[in-house]
Amino acid sequence: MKSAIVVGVVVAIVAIILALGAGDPTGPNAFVIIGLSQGAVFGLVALGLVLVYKGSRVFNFAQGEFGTIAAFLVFVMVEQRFPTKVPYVAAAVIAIALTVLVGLIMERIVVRPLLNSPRVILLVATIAFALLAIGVEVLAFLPEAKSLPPMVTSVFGRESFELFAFTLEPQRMLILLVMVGLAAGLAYFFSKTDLGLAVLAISQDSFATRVVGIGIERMSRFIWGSAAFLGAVAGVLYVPLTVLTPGAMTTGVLIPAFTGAVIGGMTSLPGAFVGGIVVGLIGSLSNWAGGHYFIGEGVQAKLLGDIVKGAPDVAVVLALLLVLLARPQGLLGREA
Amino acid sequence: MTTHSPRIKLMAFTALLLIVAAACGQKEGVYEAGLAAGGLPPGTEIVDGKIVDSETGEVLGDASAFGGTDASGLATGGTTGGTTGGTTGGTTGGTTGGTTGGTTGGTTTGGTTTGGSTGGSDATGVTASSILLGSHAPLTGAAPVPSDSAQKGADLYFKWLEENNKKINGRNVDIILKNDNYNPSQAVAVCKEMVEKDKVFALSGVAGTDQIQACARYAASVGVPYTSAGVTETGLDGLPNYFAISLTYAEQGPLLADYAINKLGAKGEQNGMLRFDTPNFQDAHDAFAGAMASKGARLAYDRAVSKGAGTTEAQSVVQEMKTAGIDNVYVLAAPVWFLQVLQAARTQNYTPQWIGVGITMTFDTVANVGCRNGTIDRAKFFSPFQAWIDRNRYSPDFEKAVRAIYPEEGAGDDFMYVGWGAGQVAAALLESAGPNLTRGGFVAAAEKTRNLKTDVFPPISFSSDDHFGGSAVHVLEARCSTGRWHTLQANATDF
Amino acid sequence: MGAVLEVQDTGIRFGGLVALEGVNVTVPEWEIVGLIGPNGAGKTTLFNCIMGAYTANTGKIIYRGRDISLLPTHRRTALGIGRTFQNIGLVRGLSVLENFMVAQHSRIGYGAWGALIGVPRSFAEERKLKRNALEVLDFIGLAHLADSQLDGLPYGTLKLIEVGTVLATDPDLLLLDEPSSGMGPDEAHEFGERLLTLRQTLNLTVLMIEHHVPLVVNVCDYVYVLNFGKVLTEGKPQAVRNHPEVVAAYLGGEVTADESASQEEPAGVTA
Amino acid sequence: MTATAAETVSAPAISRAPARWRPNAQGWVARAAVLALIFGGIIWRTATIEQFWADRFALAAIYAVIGLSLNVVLGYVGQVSLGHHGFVGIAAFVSAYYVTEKAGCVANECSLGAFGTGILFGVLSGGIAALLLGLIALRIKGLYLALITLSYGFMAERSIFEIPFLTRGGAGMPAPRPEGFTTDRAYAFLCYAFLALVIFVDWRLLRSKVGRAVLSVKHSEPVAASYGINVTAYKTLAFILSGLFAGLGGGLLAFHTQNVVSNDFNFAIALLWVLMVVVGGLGNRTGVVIGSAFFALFPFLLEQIHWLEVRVVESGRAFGQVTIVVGAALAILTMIQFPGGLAEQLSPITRWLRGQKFSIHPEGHGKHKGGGHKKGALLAKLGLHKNEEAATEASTDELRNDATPELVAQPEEPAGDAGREKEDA
Repeated sequence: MKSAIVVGVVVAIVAIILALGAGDPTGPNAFVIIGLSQGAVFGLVALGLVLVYKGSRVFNFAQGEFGTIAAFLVFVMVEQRFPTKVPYVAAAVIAIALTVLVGLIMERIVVRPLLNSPRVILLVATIAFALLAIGVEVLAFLPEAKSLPPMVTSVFGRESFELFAFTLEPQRMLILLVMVGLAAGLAYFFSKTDLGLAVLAISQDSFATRVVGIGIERMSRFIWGSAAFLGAVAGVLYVPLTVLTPGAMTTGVLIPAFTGAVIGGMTSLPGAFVGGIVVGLIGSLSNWAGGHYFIGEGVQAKLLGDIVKGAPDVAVVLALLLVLLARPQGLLGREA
Repeated sequence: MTTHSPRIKLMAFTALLLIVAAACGQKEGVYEAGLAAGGLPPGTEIVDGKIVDSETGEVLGDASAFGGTDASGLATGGTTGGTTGGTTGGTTGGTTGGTTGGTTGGTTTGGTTTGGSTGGSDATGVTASSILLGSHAPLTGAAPVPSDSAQKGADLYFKWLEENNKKINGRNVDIILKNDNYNPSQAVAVCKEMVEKDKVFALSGVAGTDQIQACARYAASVGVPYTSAGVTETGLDGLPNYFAISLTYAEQGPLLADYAINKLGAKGEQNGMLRFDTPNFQDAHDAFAGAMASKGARLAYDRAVSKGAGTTEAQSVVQEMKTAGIDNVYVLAAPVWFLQVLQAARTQNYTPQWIGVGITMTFDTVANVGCRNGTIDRAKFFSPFQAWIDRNRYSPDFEKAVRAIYPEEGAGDDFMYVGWGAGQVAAALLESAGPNLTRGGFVAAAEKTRNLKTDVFPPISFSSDDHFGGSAVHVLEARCSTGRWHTLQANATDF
Repeated sequence: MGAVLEVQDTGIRFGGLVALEGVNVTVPEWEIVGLIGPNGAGKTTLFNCIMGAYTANTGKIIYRGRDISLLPTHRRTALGIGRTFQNIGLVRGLSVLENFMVAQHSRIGYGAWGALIGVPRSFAEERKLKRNALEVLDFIGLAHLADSQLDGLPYGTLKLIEVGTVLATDPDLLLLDEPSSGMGPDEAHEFGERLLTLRQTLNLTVLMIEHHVPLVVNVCDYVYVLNFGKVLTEGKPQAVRNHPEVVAAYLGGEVTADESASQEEPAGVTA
Repeated sequence: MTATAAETVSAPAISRAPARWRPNAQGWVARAAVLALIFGGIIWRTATIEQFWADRFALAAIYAVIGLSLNVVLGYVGQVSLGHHGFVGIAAFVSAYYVTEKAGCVANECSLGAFGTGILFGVLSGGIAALLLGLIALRIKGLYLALITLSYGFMAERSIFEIPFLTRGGAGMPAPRPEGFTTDRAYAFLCYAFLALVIFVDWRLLRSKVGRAVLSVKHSEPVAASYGINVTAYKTLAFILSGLFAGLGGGLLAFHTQNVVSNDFNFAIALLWVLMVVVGGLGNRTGVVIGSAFFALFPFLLEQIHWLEVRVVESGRAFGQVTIVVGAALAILTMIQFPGGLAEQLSPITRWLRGQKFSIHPEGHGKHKGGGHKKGALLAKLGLHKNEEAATEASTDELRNDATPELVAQPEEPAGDAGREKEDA
């Protein structure tokens, strides 16, 4: 019910902006689409964050790196043709599988020994793992920027879709589709399946689950494996839309995704979805508001320029602060 | 958990070892570590550069102003340290603070002479048989240069000279290359390390405006000659030891405007400029915008973005430029972000004429990745060096040298090519300073250099009041048929 | 004999849940007043209101004629209200002695910033604090534990230490939250005796939550019975004990009207 | 509720003699000699070593200051701060801005007074920045606060650090060292002096009512309040203090690099600082100082391993990455195997130096002694960690408590509505 309201409000706001900006080529409409498509990526990463949070009550700072690792693995198979050229989809599947393995290894080596530690320590451990992963990526693949080809290049025989002066490419549509699918799947998993309910039980009361006889370690393995899976999917889908550098998914995506997850309510899967979209919209629209003043004959809005340069990030952070102070459980918190 | 005890000992022991290593580290392997990558030939070990104890022996004649300041300053330091420490100690009744403070003051007052070996007749890094130079480059960061190519390129020319038994006034030249991580303070740190620890004779910067500026200013403060490709004049103009071996971005501004107007027909089109927000790009921006305005070309889009910009910003600027119908875009930013802009441009089917200046932009890796989505095709950038693909046309020895010295590298790459060119410039300047090489002599000789021609860079001329020696540019074009930059026009001075 | 503490018409709700409603409790000078009721009746919530951990939605808390309803907890402590917790309220990170030192916090004669720059006075004060702490420790017979950590000490000892630390805050009104929990009948009896002695020597007034009926009957001068957040009845212990509604409330089974509220109970140390 | 606890907790021997073991005169002399050797050694080495090493020693001292700053928040208050680069960076820029733009300092011409004022402004700005965060921290706890701190630093990075007049954009704001401290060696001693000052304040903090109050607040706010502690004030004070230390670290860092650029204060460095405090030993002053110094020197120490550097560089890789990999691996190893950090490893030595018997296993727990002999004991003492042993022996009620970790943020506690009511109160 609540999620319906929030989704409705977000959709309404988007609709109002689109209606107001209709017909204005320098208006915000294209930026709404940018925000939506970028927000979908944040939402996808946020799903993984929420999953880990639901299961382990910790913020996983390595979530982004699962994606970068998977993207690099795809790169190795597709671009470097090592050991032999692999079809793109097969490469993606293999990369995701290998990343899940990485997630399981991380779970065994880093997470499991710290299961009984304070959450803050586990949080710092995920940070350390992310740093480690980035370092290894630099050493293994060198720091230069690389690029991955998109996975899908056409939908229904069309290579692009024009929407409010913004060209939506098939890869972005794929991301949106996958995110919606995963969010629905996960929501079903947590509310209907035994395993999902058990994961929730663990996160809320480890004693109860011990009594009921569910293996905490098995659960932990499952949670982190799934998180790696979600992260890898996000990486494989998103990196073709940007530049592949070590830590690509951490530097540009992780923090907005966190913000989205928290705004959405951290425990709520639809919340992660909505939160990611909201963050994407805020960033993109504030960018529009900032950039709007730069278009024109030699405009040098000095002071304004100084303020708005970091506008997308600052706006996102302010939104996060606002949400946390006013509604600490997030927009859709405590729904699950 | 009693099983911890051996581990505890082990950890403690390791920690202890590392601390000891910290204290003794400078005694061993430091010099070699810096050079090893370049494969220092046996017998070229530089003895003077390795004096381990106090630097007293290093201060060569000519007590400079720096030396004087240091000495008097030390006395002040001692007093201050003592007083502060003493007071603290007094209040607390003999705490660690007191002890440390007191001892600090005492030791320093009676202490050793300090660095600042900055005389005109300073010949640090020079021995009878060799000269040691230092160089910094972004091996990681926003504009990474591959470490091995950069390392091999840095000393390629001097290795080639050695190979042909040519010496510079009887000396071989060795080069240390360090990573500045595309970060100015890291650049200063490595420059400092090369000056103080490795005792280089002179420094040079490969790429990265902020880093070059930061390191050049440091070099000026310690009297070490510094050469780099031209970037900005801000903060570098008037530095006695700084030499720019190519045109600065500001100097290239009017040229680029001419090029855009006369060759690309920018006058009747919408033009834009997209730059990172750093004051060091301000002069480049002003020069270009001014030239465009004075020639009646419209600069319809003018945006500075944060150095921390990411994908969202890239998409936004592309959207804005597309909406504004910008035909020619001058980009002055880090390559990684430029690639993100290109990516966004491709998805938006936005294909303007990209133009620009820059060193890191015209590396082939940028063209290669940029070509993955096609949008960099036909981009035209000014560069101080020709495209690597045209190497045999301009510098026939380069490929021979690479094949002879680093056979595993094949024909080499553009990073090595830049290093090759920079080596030629350095060799020529060192040569002209004569056999009695000092830092002062080097600067004086450099100031007399006129129309220095090398294979790679446009002719260079310095004078005593102009240390910005560039005279022309090469025009490079990205071609996606090869995934590389090609030289359209070499040594161009007007369009 | 004026009232030390008057709880007037106090009510509090959490969300839609009414935890307390129209509660009136009066604690006269030098009396030991008992507060009983089934689990979840709102006893601890009332304590939290008196201490200021919760702010009541309605009503007033009057301490010695002064309305303290809006004062923060530490100010109430400084005024002389001391409180123990249902599950021991000690600071686990500190040693026994340090717990006694920290309990004297509101009477320490140096400022926080003075302490940080090490003004001489802070050193003298610290010595005095330590002396005082050792005195109290001696008084409760635990001087030998001064340097111990709390981890691993027996529950009874911890309870005793807790009462000791509360005494070190120099209270004249003591709020005890189930002081006899975890004690056997003999220990509880002994505790009652000690409490009476304490009142005698330290001139204390006490409001105590207690389940142990013999203890209540032995030491309390007056008893309030809480059920479903309201005062069910009040009176002398003997009278209340036989009150039919009280019997019904206790036998009626565990009613957990404000279960969630009591879960909000500060954890403190659970050794 | 906890009726069963008395039976289940085994009674230790509490009747041991209260008299503490003290070393004899000789023992004290030996301890003093070792201390003198350590400190004298550091000073002697700094005084005689080459300048560039002195420069790194100065950096180590500055990192120690920053580590102690972080330790106040992380170790004493129990909140992780991922935005410390915000405080440090703001202070660095303010210091540099003052000396360059206001005091008109140029290289080799900067008075000690200008330097002192610059540092002071840096310290104050760090304190103010932390105060703002502290006010937020009063309402938001645990992991959520970690995220807030992260955003806070991120925001500083993207807004304050990009104000051109303060930072001169990417070029950086010069911060010339004061007269008398222009050399690296002299500056290293200056940093030592400031580090000593911070250590002194930190020592006073823990050894006075402030430290007891802060630790009490960390363990249980209601209990602390019932002891008469102004919870709000002390939490805020701890944050301010951390900010003041961070400000000092920032100011010193400014004059260390002598050119402050915003690139230096990024998210990655904040993470590194958190790692160094954890590796050093949460809440342990000695451990934090050693851990911080270690992380500052570590990259340079690793460079001394000649063959390693040659291998890495020859393979076309930047050597700096190796240190990141090794540092992160070290941090993970520490967290898993030695939760007490370096402090735990060094505790036999530090305890001996404090006048106890030398033994690998700690006995007679004192508050500040290095970690316990069992895994997580130190953290347990800090309230960050309920150790397993206790958990298995304790009653079911306590296990329930265990399941809701102390550091889980307020919002998602089961009866969240009530919880927020309490927070509002």
